[in-house]
Amino acid sequence: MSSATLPASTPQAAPAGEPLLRVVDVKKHFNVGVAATVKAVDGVSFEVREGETLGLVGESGCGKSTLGRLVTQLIPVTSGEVVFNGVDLTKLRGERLRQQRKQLQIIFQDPYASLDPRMTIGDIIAEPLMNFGLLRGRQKDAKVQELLKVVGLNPYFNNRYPHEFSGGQRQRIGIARALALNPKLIVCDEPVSALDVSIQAQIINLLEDLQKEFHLTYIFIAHDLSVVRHISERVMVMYLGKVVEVSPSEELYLSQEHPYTKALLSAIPVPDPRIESQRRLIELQGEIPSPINPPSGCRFHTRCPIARAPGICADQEPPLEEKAPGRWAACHFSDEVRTKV
Amino acid sequence: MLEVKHLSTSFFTDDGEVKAVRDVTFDLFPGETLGIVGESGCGKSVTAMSVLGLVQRPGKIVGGQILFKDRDLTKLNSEELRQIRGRDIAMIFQDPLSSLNPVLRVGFQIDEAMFAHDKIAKEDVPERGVNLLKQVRVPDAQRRVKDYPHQFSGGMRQRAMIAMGLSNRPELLIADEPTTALDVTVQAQILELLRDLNQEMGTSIILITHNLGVVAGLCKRVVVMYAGEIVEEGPVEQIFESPQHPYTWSLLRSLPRVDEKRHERLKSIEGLPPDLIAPPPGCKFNPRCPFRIEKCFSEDPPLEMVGTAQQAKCWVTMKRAYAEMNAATITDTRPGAASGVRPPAELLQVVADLRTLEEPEVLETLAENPQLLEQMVSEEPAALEQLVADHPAVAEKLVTEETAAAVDGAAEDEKSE
Amino acid sequence: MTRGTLIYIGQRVLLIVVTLLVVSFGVFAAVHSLPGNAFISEHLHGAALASVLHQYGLDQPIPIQYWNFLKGAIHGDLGNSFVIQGEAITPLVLRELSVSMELGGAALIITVGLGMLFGVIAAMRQNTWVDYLLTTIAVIGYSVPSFVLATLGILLFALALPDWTFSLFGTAIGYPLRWQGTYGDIVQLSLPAIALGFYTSGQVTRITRAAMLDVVQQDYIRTARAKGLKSRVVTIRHALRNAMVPVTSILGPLVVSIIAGSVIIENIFGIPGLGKEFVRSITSHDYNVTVGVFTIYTLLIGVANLGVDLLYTVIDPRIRY
Amino acid sequence: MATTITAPPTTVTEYAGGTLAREQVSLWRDGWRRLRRNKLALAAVVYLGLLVVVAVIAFFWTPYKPNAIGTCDTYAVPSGAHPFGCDELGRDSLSRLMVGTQVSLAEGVGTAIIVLVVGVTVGLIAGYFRGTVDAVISLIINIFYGIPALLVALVLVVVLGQGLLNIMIAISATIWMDMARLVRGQTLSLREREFIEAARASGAKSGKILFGHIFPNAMGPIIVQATFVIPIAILTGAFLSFLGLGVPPPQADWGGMASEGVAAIRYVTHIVTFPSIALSVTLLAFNFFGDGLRDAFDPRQKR
Repeated sequence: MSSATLPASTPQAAPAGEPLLRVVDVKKHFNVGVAATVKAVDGVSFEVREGETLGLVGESGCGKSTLGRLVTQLIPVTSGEVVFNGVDLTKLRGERLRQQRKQLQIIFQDPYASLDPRMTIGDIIAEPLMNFGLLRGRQKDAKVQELLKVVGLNPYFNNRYPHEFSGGQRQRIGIARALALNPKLIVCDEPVSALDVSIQAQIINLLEDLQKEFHLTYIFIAHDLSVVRHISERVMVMYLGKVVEVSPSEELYLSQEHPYTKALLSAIPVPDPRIESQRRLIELQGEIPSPINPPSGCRFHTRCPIARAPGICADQEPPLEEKAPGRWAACHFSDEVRTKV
Repeated sequence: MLEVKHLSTSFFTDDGEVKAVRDVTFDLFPGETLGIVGESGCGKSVTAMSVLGLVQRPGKIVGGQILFKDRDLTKLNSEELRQIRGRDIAMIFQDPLSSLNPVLRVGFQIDEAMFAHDKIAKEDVPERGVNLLKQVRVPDAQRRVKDYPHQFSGGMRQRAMIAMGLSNRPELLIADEPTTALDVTVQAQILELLRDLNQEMGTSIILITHNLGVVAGLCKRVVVMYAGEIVEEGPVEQIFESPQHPYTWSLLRSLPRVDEKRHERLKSIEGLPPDLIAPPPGCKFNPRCPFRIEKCFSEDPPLEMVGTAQQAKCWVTMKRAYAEMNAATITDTRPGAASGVRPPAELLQVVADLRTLEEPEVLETLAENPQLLEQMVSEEPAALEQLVADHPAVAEKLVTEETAAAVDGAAEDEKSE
Repeated sequence: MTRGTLIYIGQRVLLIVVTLLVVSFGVFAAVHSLPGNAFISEHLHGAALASVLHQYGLDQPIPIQYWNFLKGAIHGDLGNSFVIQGEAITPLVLRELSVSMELGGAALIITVGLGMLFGVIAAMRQNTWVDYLLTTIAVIGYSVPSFVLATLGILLFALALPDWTFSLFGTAIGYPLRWQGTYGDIVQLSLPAIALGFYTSGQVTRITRAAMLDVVQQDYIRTARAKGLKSRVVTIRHALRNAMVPVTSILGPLVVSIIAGSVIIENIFGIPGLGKEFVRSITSHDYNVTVGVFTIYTLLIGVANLGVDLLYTVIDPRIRY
Repeated sequence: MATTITAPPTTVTEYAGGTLAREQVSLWRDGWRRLRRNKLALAAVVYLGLLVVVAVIAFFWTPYKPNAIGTCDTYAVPSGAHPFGCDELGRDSLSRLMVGTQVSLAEGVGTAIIVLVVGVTVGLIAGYFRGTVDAVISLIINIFYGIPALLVALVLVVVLGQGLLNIMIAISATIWMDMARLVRGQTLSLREREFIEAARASGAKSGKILFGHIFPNAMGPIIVQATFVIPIAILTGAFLSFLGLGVPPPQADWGGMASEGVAAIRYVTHIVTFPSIALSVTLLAFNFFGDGLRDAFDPRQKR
């Protein structure tokens, strides 16, 4: 059965506290051409509890960025629920949805494209405040300067334009904008992928500091598992629009319940020649299938080293189940992952 | 086999000379794999392009030699250089989609590389094209030579690029960020392929990348570049085990590692890489270095041996830093944190002087010294705040200052990489 | 040819048909609602006028008239001229079309050939005097009105070769020579074709130059050079081929431009083509001819655009409909 | 060498290399700066300024009454009293040229305004609402692209009558699609940009997004396109006049004068020469100005 039947209250139940965000069986299908749909996100459920960082990782085309936009309701869901703070955002339209945005912000991947080139950074950071008519005049300017300071930029830069800043500085501006409304949840959509290594660490540290200072909850999306594992408490792995594994990040490197996760981990280079010389790559067969026409049953079976195809893997979609305390995976043969892969 | 000696390449832009590569010296032995690592804008790609004479206007090699089998490539005319390109030295690039011509068939583009040189007999070319694709593990090669690049996936395109590069059995393959545009699982496959090719065919490889993990997996020797210069060079094990330049050291500690045991705060490198038109005096890394000493602000350190086969370009080096500096503070990554050495005293003096002046004179001084505000922003924010409090017009200056010479510099820097 | 291509062609043909219907009805309704037509003159009054109107079906409501026109048009009959009594429009228009096509075709060859040549040379010599000269010529091309160019040409010919020119154009200005069917004479064709093609060639130069400059900065040009290809091969096989994609995209508008320009040129040189016929018909209230010529032009543009779209798929394999 | 910590810097700031003291310019001022460097465009601006002055003067003063017949001999060649000569009816050509300036400029600018209003409105609607609205508008645009432009203008002038406003409407009807398509394309691509998403995420309303973000970012290309409408409109207007369907006589305009000149070319050449030069230079000036503007605002053309 598909994960659609997961009981809404229990998916990867957060260890403690009320979930701040509950996503239930969310789907997003895009129409492309005549009678073809891309199932970008196809039945995803998860919960995020207040104050935690949930990492979301997967290769290009797995639907992780789409999921981030669904959570923030920048694009409407095809079906499913996004319950934030007890309110189902998918049922809201217009003004009532807009009011929810105060609590729910997003940081984008491309620090060059996400800032309006015609606006000064002061105006960019103040825009959320203006949209909700919160602060005016000197108070607003003071708030902007304070935000600039918080993200480590010179507060007197507020009259400058985005093109005068470097990538890392722009990402800080994007973070300041997201912070302006004192949100509860911030979706970080690949915030460091476009940055250089030395700048990457600055931004990761900044995000961690801000989380402590403002009690933020993050959904951290990236294609780099090392970064995701570093910043998150729990990591969710996606493949072709589906969640294949959810695990606490400390445990993820030590053991995996899904062969895809295992293959992904085996492919990540470690900056240590001794470890690298002993690395054993689990090579996946073929290419990632098209999301227009995903494989039947388990979507990973066409590339899986342990799949029974033809057989159960090709016929039945494995449900996302709790295989061990706090560890969820969608695989018929989780037990074999440890021994055979 | 390849000796690069004191290579300097500059881009002559409207805003001034961007010294993208300066005084770079390294060599490569047959069958060796050499990694060149650094951040964007550090000059690693320009170095590679210089080797093949592919640097385009307004860029130009301004000094040094590139000796390939005892011929100086910088002295060759365009026809001689053309005959070396693709025949003796091949190159593959970062984005395999944009690097393949979209309107020509993949097979044709591979064959074309062979037809351009007479190394492979004409009648063997089509068959060899198919075999090359098989060799780089493109499935169904016989049929796929007739495809256009857009019909290939990212990984397959890069394989086709590699097949094209290998078509004339070159002695050296320069791979410029070959896996940056690819997913990790595909990246791992391409790296395996390169490793196998190096072992089976003995092709030397220069791998240019920003990813230290990739270097660790493929290369035997590594060159670390920063702001157009080599800051450290040596065998991979040695560099990763005991980096001697603070930049290499910081870089290795600023990376989150997938195998990290417990969560620790990353050691970030504060600040930004310098402007290559007007880099800071002394060591180029000094504005960001936690271990700097006074000498770093005035004298540029030479690239010196710091161990067996390992060279670093630093007055301090990590050995000395560990030995002499307070171990507890060595984790503080802020500029000058570990050594406590501030920038030269002149700035403080100037700032003090500024406070005694009247507002028009302050503005005049700032107008005459456009660097001053910038220095204050990075080095003396407290003094700057005080100055702004005293003279509100200075805040205006911060946002309306016109220094025509610096216009568009950053954009050009990015382009030149 | 894939199924998608066939569907695409079907859609385009449908668009052409819709355009034809909308346009012909629009023009039909517009010109027929005008006060006055070719028969209102001193000679025809009252009953006589009414009988002529009835003979041409002009006393019926416009939708009915249009329906009758449409029925004829489907069978290739565009009706009869009002002015030249009883002359069938279809053969007249077809004869004139062949003249216009010849002129337009020659202009198109000049446009594309000259334009691309100039564009490529300008791009290859970017920021040199050659570049500045050619781009300035291009701007002059799309700035100077074609009738100015035409008169300039005539004057130059008149100065250089007084006798010969006079025989060619001297009496021709404003008066149609009795040229039938095709020209057959490249000299006669040259001046009008250049005057017509120069305007559009400026645009082609512009686009080609911009496209070449864009293409030579692409990664695949760097790859081609890194392979050790000769620079001539890089320019022609790799750069020009890709630069032709944007040039193709303006071929459609180019055809429209040339058609519009031909109206002027045919009137200056007295060339008995469609453009001259159109102006004559509209000024002499010969509305059946107006509608007929308009319909033919619209069909021509539709077919040209479809051809350009199909040409696209040949030049750029990434484009599939 | 200091081996212990003295006071570390108090706040974390980024060292910004040469980027901080960079010239403070908005994109507009940046574009204007680049335009100023373009001598040809600058010369064009000066010429066009003079042209406007001439047009204004012609409202109050011309050497002779532009429509007065018989101020001199038929086809009088240029002389001191009549620097540009006279036409078939003995009207002073200079006076008529001056008045013709008004017609050309009015045709150009008036048409540009109509095209701007119609094109931007239609384009924004199509691009922003997408779906059925967009499909219908795109179909209309495509139909218009399938019609020979000058012929439409001819028919419309005949149907509407030969007034200046009607001519402007007729020309607009043939060229509004370019603007509409440009604005539609800009809107479609801009609304997919991340900064628009960012604006929505920070709670901006539709109106704010459309007029606060999309429109300002599309302004550059729109203005450039509008400047190119002017020469096209003047050219089309001249064509109409040349074919005898321009502003009604005896009103002087350059296209009509050139047409009369061509008819008289067997006897004298000055009648066709001056209006032709006036037209050509004016169109050149507008095109040079437009090119300069495009180069200044198109970041890809930046050298």
